[in-house]
Amino acid sequence: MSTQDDKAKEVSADGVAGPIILFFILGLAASLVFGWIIFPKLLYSQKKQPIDFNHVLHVEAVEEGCESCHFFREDGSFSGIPKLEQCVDCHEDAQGEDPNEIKFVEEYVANGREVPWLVYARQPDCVFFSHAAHVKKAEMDCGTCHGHIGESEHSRVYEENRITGYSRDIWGKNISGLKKHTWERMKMDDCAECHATKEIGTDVETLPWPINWLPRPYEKQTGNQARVKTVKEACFVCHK
Amino acid sequence: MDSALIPEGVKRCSFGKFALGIIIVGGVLLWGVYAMLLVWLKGLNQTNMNDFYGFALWIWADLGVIALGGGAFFTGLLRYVIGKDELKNIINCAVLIGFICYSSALLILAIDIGQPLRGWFIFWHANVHSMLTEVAFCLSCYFAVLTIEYIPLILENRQLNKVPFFHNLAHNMHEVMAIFAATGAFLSFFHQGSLGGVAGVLYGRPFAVREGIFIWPWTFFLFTWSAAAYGPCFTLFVTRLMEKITGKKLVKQNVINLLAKISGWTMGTYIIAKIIDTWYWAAATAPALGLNLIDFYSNNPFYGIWILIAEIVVCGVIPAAILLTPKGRSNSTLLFTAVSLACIGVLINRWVMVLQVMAVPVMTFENWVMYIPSWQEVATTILPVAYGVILVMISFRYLPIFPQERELNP
Amino acid sequence: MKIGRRSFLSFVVGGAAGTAITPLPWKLTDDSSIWSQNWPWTPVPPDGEYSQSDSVCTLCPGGCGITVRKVDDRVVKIEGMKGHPINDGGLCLMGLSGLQLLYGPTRVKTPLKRVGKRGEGKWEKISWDEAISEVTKKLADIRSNGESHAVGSIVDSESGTVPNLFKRFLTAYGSPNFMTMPSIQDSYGMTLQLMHGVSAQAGFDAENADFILSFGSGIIDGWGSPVRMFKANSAWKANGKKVVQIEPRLSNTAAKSDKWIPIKPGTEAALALGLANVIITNSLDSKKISQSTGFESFKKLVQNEYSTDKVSKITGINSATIVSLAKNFARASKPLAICGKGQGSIPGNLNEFMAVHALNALVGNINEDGGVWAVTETDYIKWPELEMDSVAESGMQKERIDGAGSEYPHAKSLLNRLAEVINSGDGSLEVIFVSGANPLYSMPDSKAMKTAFDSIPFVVSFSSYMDETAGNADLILPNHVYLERYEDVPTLAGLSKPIVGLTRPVVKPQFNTKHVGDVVMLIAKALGGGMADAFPWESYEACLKETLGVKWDVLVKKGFEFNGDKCILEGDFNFYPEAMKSLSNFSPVSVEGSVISYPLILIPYDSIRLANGYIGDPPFAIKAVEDTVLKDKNSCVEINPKTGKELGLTEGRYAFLHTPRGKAKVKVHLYEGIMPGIVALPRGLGHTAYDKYLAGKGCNFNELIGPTEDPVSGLDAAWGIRARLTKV
Amino acid sequence: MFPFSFEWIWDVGHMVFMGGLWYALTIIGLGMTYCILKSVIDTMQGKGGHHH
Amino acid sequence: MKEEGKHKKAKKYGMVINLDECTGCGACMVACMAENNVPFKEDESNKLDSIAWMRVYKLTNGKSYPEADICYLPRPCMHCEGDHGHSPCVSVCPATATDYSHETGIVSQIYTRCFGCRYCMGACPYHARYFNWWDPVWPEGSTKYLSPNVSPRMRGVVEKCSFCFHRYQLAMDKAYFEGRTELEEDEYQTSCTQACPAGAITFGDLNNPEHKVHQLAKPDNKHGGRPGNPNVFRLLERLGTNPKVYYMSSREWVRRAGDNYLDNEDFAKNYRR
Repeated sequence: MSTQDDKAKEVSADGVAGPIILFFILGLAASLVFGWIIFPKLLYSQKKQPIDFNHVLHVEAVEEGCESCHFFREDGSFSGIPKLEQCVDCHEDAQGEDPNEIKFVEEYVANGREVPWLVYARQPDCVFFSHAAHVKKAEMDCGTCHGHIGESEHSRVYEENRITGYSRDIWGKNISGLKKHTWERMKMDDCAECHATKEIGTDVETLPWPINWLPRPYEKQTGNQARVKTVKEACFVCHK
Repeated sequence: MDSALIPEGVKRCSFGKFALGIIIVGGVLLWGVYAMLLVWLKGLNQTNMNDFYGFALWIWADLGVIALGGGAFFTGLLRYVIGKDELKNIINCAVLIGFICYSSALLILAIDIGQPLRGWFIFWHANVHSMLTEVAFCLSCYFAVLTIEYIPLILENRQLNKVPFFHNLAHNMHEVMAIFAATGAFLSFFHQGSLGGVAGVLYGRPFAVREGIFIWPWTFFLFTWSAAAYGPCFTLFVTRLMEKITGKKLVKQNVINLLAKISGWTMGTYIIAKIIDTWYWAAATAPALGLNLIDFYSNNPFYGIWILIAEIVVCGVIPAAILLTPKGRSNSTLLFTAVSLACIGVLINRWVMVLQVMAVPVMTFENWVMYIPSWQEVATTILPVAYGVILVMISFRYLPIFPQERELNP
Repeated sequence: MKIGRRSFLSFVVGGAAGTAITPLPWKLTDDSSIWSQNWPWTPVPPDGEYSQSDSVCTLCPGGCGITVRKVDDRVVKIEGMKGHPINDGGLCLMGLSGLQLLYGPTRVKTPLKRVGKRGEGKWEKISWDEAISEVTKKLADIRSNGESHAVGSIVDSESGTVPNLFKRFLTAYGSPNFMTMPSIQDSYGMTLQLMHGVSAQAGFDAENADFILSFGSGIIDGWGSPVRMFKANSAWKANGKKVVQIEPRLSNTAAKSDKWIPIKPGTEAALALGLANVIITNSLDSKKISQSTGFESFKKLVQNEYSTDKVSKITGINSATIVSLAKNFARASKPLAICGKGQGSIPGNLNEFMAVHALNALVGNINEDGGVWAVTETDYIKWPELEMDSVAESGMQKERIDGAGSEYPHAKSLLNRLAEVINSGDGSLEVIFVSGANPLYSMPDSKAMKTAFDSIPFVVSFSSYMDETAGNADLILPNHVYLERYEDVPTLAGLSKPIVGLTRPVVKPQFNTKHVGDVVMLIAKALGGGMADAFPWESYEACLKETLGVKWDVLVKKGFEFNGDKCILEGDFNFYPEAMKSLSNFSPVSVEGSVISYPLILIPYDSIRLANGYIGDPPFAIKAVEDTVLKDKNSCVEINPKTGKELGLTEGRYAFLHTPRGKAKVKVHLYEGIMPGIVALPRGLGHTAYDKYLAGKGCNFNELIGPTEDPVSGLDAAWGIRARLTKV
Repeated sequence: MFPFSFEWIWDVGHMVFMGGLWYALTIIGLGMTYCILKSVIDTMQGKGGHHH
Repeated sequence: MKEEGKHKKAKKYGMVINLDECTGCGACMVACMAENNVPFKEDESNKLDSIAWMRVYKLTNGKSYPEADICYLPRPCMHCEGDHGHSPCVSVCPATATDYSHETGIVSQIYTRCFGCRYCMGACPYHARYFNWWDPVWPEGSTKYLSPNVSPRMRGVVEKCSFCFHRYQLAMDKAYFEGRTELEEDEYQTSCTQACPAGAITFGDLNNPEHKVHQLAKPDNKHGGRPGNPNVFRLLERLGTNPKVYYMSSREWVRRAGDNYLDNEDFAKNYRR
């Protein structure tokens, strides 16, 4: 056996190195193409919204910006995507010739059927998210998490992860999981970016810690809801 | 038929006999695998565990095999770090047993969790305050070390060793084995201890809680010490058993004597510590919580005071006494009795530290709850035993486990 | 060849290296990790807009106000209505699990016609039109044969619009056989009839009483309006009021009382009369009572027949206890005595009710704070006078099949007699309607009731659920459940302040069901003629609106109408001759069975965690039942450890429980809180119908006991039966 | 598990236990890498193939 | 960042259950099941595998007829703080699936993080933790009443009472919407508290002297929160779990049943250590 191996080694040293490197590169290239281009296409299914919605048009027509349609109810809960009931205020009859408008009025308004909108920002069931805490208390902009959706003229394609069933917006458009803006990803780490690091309105008492250059080990909570930074003990803040 | 694979200069039974043995034990193994699949597919409702018995047979089996497999780390420590060179003649056997025990433990853990696919959370989202995290860390790392210790042994197979790379690898691994062994001993110290800590930190369970040192309860040290004491006994037990089955002397008496003596000393000191711990618990810890010692051993059909006596006296003091006397060590029957009793003793200890902890009522208006494992639990617990037997059979047949075998059986 | 193999290997190595620097492995790991945390088969309840709606619970006669919590059009929770005069936010476990009845698997989803044998469970789904014409045809035939009185109905109570629609229907049709489910209300009603000469129900100002003497009433086991009684009980505790409980078993009520006095079962009336004797003898009675008619003969009766020693012998309570109890009771400033065992589903011995009522009268607490008041019958049902045709008139002339009004002149309905009358051939029915009741389960000797039903050719059930009676019907015309319909809920259960509630459709009907009121009217209209004229309303809702008149708006707005005024018990209390005659003939009700073959006595006990009427326990409620009540598929019987020792039965052993009426396999639970020689079995188990969460669990007490007719009222007075326990 | 996870805290517990874990993993990883590399080199130098 | 003096005290939500008033009716159990999407199965008579976040125990005084007495004791999760700052279950969870919030004093349980090792169940002396031995199955149509505020659990994870934490979240939402950051006492009440027909359960912030729970229990925070009211006790006080559920009873045998005592021990003297 060893003798055969020796022979093979000699052969490879002579003239087979070329093909080996070639095949190595071929394999490398193929996997790169598959991993970066084909895989994302296979991973996500593409779904169209039932109605192509023009945010620009609506934002112009309403007075209070996002909150005109995406408002808080009196119990502090957030309405999310409007119900038919709110749309009907203006869209009892078709306004204009747009086929989407006609489809909306004929299929949904006329039958009193809710539009099965696909929610780009839908979080899994284990997540508790309070719009009130973020928008009312912390006075954050919708765009911080939702981006420039209010400036869109058409509904984007909704991409659903075939394994998890999540919207692609959760992982982010960038398949490598990198993001440039706060609204490009909505995973736990992204929430944690504020909750674990930003000491906005902190209400904690840092325990004595002798070594100043080392990060502080543990912060004792003394206050209440006022702060953003959540330490290890705060799972229930975002989970249910 | 497979003679080319059998180490040079030793005799082995016919292949047919060997294959028959494998098939029989393999049948048992398959039964266990079937039960394991049932548990994985249908969930833990296949067991007789319940909300009172969150830990039961499997965790006992886990603790048990790890204690018995403790021979590997302690013998390794003695051989590579302390430098008891004679032990090289039994270290392979200890490593093999250790490998079997630890791989079994990991397998049982993987069956025992409710969501096996999330098992890796114990690393990824580790809570460093949990004894179980410590267990998982050390257990998996030490298993890696044992694998590293076992690999050269495999590579020493007659055919494999012919491959230059394998030969070199085996050689090079032997060269640095002391570092691995030291790491292993370090890891083992912690995980044997943390397994003890698993019960010891349960301050809500008066049967388990034992006052501690720093962050570790007494059980931490007791478990490490007992594994060091009883683990080698299991190595001796298996060796003796193999000698009986094969009808050959495999290890020289001086090696066995040495290991038995060391084991006797560790066991003797351990049992003293254990008695002190039990006494303190019975006299101080439990009464402070409003409980008498006898409360833990009465009003139920199984857990009587006999179990405490069996663990400490019959399977602790007696084997320690035998192993500590030269006469006892040299008498093969007495020695075998002692190591057998010791193995039973450590298994009883692990049993009570898992199951009796769960059985004892803590709230005054609750009752003792007894538990009988389901067949699926039993089968999955026997599964590693069958797997171990098979691995021992194969290893003994094809690998030079006992370096002295050729010399002792010319 | 060699090059190929090596090239392939290098291709694979290149691929592996490349893959490692693509997102593929990392993203897949992450996604599968997420997948393993949110399994697709675990339901995800959709979120939406939260809203609330007030209504009334009808699962028992308690009449609690409820607030349902909704998410969009789903009801996700039922809670007690805050500020409701009965329950003020609290709610019992049945009320809380009501959604399991609304959405649960036990609903009858569409009209069903039997196709297999009775009770076989083979049904054909039919349309409402078919269903109604089926009934109409049958009824028209019977009526044209002049047999109109052979149609009967069984409903849950006699108050409210729905029972009255049934009554009106039968009257217009020509049948007097309007029957209701029995309860202690019947006995209380008759007591007031005989002692006050009025038709009324007893109401108790329990909250304000300061000494409550309960003759086995399950104050916190579901007696009266349960949540109201819980609240009263808490108020007593908080204000140091005294409760004395008299019964052979340490029930929850007994355990929570200040004093539990075990008594030989069935001798409660004797004790009440004995207490009366002590009170009168010690001149602790109110002055007013001595002026009442017949007081002297009552005095003579109790002094001659109910001396303390004699009562002590009868009841098994020592004399000193009796004397001190009587004195403490009479000396309390607001004493109140109540009776009706357990939850009050068995009317009981009339003398016991009269004796207890006499105790109240003796201490002068009638129409006083903390005393006995009245509950007036609902006054809002003022429908136009019926014009009966000749068939109706001749049908109404006929005697009722159960003998109420004839054999037993004071009784309004004696459903307990129905089975015997039919089974002995003394009477028969052609058609029976059952609405809001489950007599095949909840009537004593339910097996006999089933035999009787088997001989009725046409059984129509209006049940919303597949209960035992529905399961044995020929036709099921499913009603909406209370969360899907409007209906008035007058609450009578012992409340001194009258209250009317309104259930409302908090959700759209989930299935193809119809309001029973609408169905009754549709049948009447289809029958035509005078029948149609008797129901001039367009629909049940129209009828209800018109009936309630001005009340409607209040009810829709608030969910209940309540003015807080107590209702005066009219008619002065007197020991009228008829009552005295009955009392002087009193002897403890003996139970069925011989002492020799049945050395023990079996009594039932009620638990608030077990529904034993029309509604069966929903899954949450049955889950809350203790394992000393129901274990695996067996009911547990409670026996004293002494009895257990005598019989060689230990905790958890299986045993056979024999009574003259039946046999059941039970589990033994040794309980120090029960009198030796007594066996106690929970009521509410042993269903054979409903869903898998309830059916087949435990045994039905009603299969082990038979009714005992009270000699005066004709109502069922059976409080137990003789029994034997044998090892399995 | 890693210091860059937001769940990570620089406290004694993490330093002791995670330190222990990473220490062990490093030893095992480096040790095995060393053995394998050395064996590859040894093999390429022609060692190990002489004893038969 | 540290604005001393402006700090409000952290909340410590807890419960006082009046055992004199508790009737053992089980409404709290069902109110909890209905609120928290607790699953049920065909046979629930084996209480060793029957999930009941709130369980009502029946206590007996051990005496013979007719001196026998019973008392019911509802047992939610005790949300132990622990004398040494760690509750028995939190510190043992290997995957940080349960934690103790110093903000509210509530012990959480994150079902998607839990992988079902059941160590926490072994650690809890109150048996307040339950394992999902089966996948939850709701009968057809019955998923309609599931609440969106609590996520249904899957097989193989541990669950327990959360003091209806989602109600706190919803109340906070409302408060934020109205521009507040503090809750009124009645804004956050657990489902069992609300449902109890006898009004035996009181819930609120033990740190807030204005709350009824504080007034009833009079907790002494300097000594592990032990009750100042002589009729109030906690379960297994001696273990040092520092639970936040207090019980109130006028009967000594009931108070004594709350913990283990040696036969010769002077209960009156020792019951609060």
